[in-house]
Amino acid sequence: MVLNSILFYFFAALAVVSAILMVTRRNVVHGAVYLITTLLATAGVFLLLQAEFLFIVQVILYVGGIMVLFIFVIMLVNLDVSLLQYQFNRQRFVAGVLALALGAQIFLAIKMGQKSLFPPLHVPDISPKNTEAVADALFGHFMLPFEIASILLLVAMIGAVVMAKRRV
Amino acid sequence: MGHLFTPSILRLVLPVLYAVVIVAVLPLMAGYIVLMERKVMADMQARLGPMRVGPHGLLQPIADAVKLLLKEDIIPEKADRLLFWLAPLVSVTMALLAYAALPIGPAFQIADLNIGLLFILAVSSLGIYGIVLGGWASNSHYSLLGALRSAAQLVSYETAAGLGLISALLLAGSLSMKDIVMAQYDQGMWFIFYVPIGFFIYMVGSIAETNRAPFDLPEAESELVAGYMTEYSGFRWSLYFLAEYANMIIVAGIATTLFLGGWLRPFASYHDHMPGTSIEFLDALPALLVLGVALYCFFLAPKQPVKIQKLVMGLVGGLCLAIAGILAGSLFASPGVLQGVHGAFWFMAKVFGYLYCFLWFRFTFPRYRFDQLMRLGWRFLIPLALVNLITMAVALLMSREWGWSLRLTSILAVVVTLAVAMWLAKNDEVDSVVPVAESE
Amino acid sequence: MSDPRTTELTNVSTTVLGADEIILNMGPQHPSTHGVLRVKLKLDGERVVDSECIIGYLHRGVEKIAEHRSYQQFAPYVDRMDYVAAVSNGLGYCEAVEKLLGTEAPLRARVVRTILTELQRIASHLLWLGTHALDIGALTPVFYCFREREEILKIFEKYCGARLTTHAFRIGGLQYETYDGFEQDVKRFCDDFTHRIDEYETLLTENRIWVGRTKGVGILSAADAIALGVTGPVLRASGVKWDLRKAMPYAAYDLYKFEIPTRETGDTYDRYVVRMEEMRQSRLICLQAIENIPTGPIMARIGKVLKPPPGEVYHSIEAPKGELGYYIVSDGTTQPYRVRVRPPSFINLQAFDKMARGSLVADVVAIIGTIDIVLGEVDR
Amino acid sequence: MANDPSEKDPASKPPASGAEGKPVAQKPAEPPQSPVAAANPPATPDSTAAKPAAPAAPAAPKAAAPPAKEAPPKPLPLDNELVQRLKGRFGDAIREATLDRKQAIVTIAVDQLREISRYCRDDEKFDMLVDLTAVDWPKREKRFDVILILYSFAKNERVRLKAHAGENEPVPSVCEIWPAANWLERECYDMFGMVFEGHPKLTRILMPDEWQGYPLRKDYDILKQDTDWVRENLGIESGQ
Repeated sequence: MVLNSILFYFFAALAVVSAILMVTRRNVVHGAVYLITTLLATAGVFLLLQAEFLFIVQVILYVGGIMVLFIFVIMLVNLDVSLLQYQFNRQRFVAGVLALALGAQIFLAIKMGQKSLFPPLHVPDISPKNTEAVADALFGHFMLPFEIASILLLVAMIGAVVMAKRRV
Repeated sequence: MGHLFTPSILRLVLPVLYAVVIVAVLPLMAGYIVLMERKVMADMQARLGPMRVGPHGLLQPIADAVKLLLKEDIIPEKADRLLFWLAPLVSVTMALLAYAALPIGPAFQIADLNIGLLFILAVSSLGIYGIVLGGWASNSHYSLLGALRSAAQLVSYETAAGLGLISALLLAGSLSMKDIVMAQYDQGMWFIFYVPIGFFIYMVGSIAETNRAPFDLPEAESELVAGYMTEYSGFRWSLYFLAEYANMIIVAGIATTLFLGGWLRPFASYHDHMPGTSIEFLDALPALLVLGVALYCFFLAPKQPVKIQKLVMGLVGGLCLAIAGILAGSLFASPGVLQGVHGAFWFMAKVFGYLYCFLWFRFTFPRYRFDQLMRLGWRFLIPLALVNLITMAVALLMSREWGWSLRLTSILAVVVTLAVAMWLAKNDEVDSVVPVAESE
Repeated sequence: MSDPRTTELTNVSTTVLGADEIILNMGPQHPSTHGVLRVKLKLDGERVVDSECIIGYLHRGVEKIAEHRSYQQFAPYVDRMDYVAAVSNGLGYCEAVEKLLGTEAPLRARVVRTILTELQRIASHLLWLGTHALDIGALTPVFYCFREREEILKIFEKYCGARLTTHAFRIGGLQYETYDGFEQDVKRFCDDFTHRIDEYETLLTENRIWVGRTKGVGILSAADAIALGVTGPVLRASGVKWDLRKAMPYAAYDLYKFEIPTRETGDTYDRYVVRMEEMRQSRLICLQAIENIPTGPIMARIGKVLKPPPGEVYHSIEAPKGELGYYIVSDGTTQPYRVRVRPPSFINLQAFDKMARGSLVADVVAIIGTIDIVLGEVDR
Repeated sequence: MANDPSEKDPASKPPASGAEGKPVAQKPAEPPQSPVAAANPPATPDSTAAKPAAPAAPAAPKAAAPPAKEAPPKPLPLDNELVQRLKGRFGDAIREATLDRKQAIVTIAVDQLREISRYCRDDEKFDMLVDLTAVDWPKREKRFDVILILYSFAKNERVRLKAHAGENEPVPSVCEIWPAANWLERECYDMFGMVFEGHPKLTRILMPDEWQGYPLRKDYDILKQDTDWVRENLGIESGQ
């Protein structure tokens, strides 16, 4: 169990640090690389919770799929031009208010979930066959939302194709 | 001593041992695959291939390795140092990581993950970053073009290869690699016979995924010089090289496990289905084969021109003899050891058979143009894979519900898929001929 | 001559995703430009918007040297222009000077010249096929082609001592009599050559990827070809049935029967088919010729010092690359006043821009290969 | 022609004509086949390709004409229908028409070059520009000859248009008529310095762009040129 907590703290720290690094980098591609490390770190946390299917989906979907397209676009559109433009930052007041609201929400969440902050040492052992469990839920109990979601995705894809088609 | 190998310790130590073996053996194996490639290429082109370093060029990989290590490692001046250093590392680590779930023998598997296959696919899809970041970091038009092309190619062919795999998964019912092989053992038939089109689609997809043969656009020598690898040299370049060959072995491993029955001997479960008849003599085949190779080496040894080459050839003969001894010896040992040792042999034989097809395609087919490659991927392979998936599922259902034998229904499925394939190829033919003149 | 397709492409204002057009520089040191040719391509993404060939890297001033050499002394220089088809260069020059002198080589010399020139055509087409297939990615044909070409070079070596820049002919006929066994060698080569060509055809002609990579690539219509002065297999593949060996027979071509292969669409695949068929026809000519090589002298009686009367002549032959012409002006001295070489590769290369426009980067390599240029002849 | 070894004295050592190495298959007794008028192929026996009937001795042993002393006659005036049509159309722009070694040469005025070319291509069906080059006659006051060799697919015949142009006299470009002329004219400019007005991009094609002088002119001194270029570009004294 000691190994579990050590790993957890490692992944959590990794995620936070690379998230900060991502935001502060001047070079866009470096930012993208740090975003990837953040996503991998969260995948690690899923694994610690024995949810290996989620771990795999996170890795394949986010890191293997979406981030590749991110980097693809970054490369195609050379962004050095946009970096040189003057970055203004006049909405200080609006930013302040937003930060306050977000802070309050987090504080409330911590306050309410007081008990759950220090979990019992022993993590309940989810059934080993994680994938089957997810599959049963997805295609059994949540059949309808699954279909709706897939239709939504289909519509989005067709929309993208139509928009791109006109141009080529 | 007994307490030392308690199951929990064993469960920890053994995988680490396997991991060390694989990581150590892999560069050597990659080197010898390069030698095999050059020898097969030479054979197909009416010439001899490397003959100078060692008998019949057998020590060539060592020479290559030393050369690569000694070569100067140049970093372009305006290159992005961090990414330039990181990219080959990402490629190699992802390639090596995928070996975790590969079942070389019944026991020889680092970790029998519950989601084995998915893990390998996920990790090998991360290999794209090595290529894409490498292309970007070298800060030159050529590598940028090469990197973009390979990213697009990998993404599109992963879907095709993945769908090809799923049709085999339908039969296996589980994602764990060991269970897949066991499923083929229980059903007494390799999945390649049930779903041959799935195998074909996966083979084409895997060739494209490892940037090889007709799909080697990214480092198409003639147009883009060497694609994303242009600016790399010395050890860094050899990391990419190692990653490419490691990927090839993984892809061959997946194909063997899913379609060619992993470590199973041909007709492995013969006696279960046809009790009484026993064809155990097949077990002796590996030993005889390796013995033959050993004898051939001894036969060649005296004919070598240089004395040192005679020695090395004799050594190689001895090595083969030893392996033949182990294979023969394990015949009489307990079934577990028999399956372990022979399993590894059969797995390796099938992997190298699959790789031979890679090399064979490389030297007969010219290279696809990039848009043809994309069209083949999106317009032909992926629809065909989907259709194959559906027909296979229907066949499976028919055999389960109406009790027809799976062999019959799968043949039906194959016929339907072939018909669709013909139709797809025909109308694909029409508009692919004149891409340029559309605007006329 | 504004071609609708090009104007529509060039005024493409906004390019894809705003990425600006890349100027890609191929050569002069590039594996697939068949020598020191530099091509500047303006790319919009993968598509070629504009191309410009920069040549002159191999310019040795052959025409200037000609004005300071006697007629016989200039003959070896001619081999160095199209070094892949040196024998047919020599034939063109010797026949041009013979025409200038008003004499003609004896029949035996003309027949042997025809045999050697046709063998050289096969060798030149073999080298073209090997490198062209290699550019498109087929790694194997190049080794088969060079194995056959080796046989032909052996015949040249036995006949005149040299393999590449042979200087096989002399003005007025031949320097050397054919060596014993010349007919047997040529016969043996021709006999097993059909089997070899079938080997290449099985490897490439029906190969779906090869057809995909060559069909519809680098299209040149018949009208464009004639307007651009393109000659040789490139012209015949565009549908113009014209071959100097038939239109204006020289050497001993009028004695033999052979076909002129032509195709219609004038794309890379058609040029491949035309050249493969031409190799078969050349083999037929060689077979007919060696059956009966007439006896007789091999050198016309023209004396050692050649002083052609003042005047000028233009004589051209069908070299493997196209019409190779020599325009020689004589001022009565032993040295030509002006020798102008009409280089087929130079003029065929001019058609590259029309073929490459609108195609993809990967096709540029195939188009350079299909025009079959040799930079020695382009730059002279 | 500065200091090249003068070629006046015929090289002495070439071996006697006729192969002395390998004896000719058999010494033909009858006199060698005398040269027949060059252009049209000699009336060899139109032996079918496969097997000429008689052993291919020359058809009829010609009279033993002396070796080619009486070379083809001086260029004689040519007056076929093509020349008449040209004269009818362009009058005195057609300076003269001659036949030299069986090849038609029409000398024309340089300023009418484009019109005559267009006429030749459209009406006379000379649809291919085989070659466009120039010859330098420094002694003449109009020193350059612009040579256009045209070929007609329909009539399978060639004609050679020749125009005399002075040193800095612009020559009308025929690029619009035959696109083939584009590079050919650039080469003429590069080698002779002749300016073709109306040419889309008249720049040097073979020589480096910053090269001084025009190599193929007769008065072009290669040695001085070489040292200047080497000193400027490579910064070393040429060892010439």
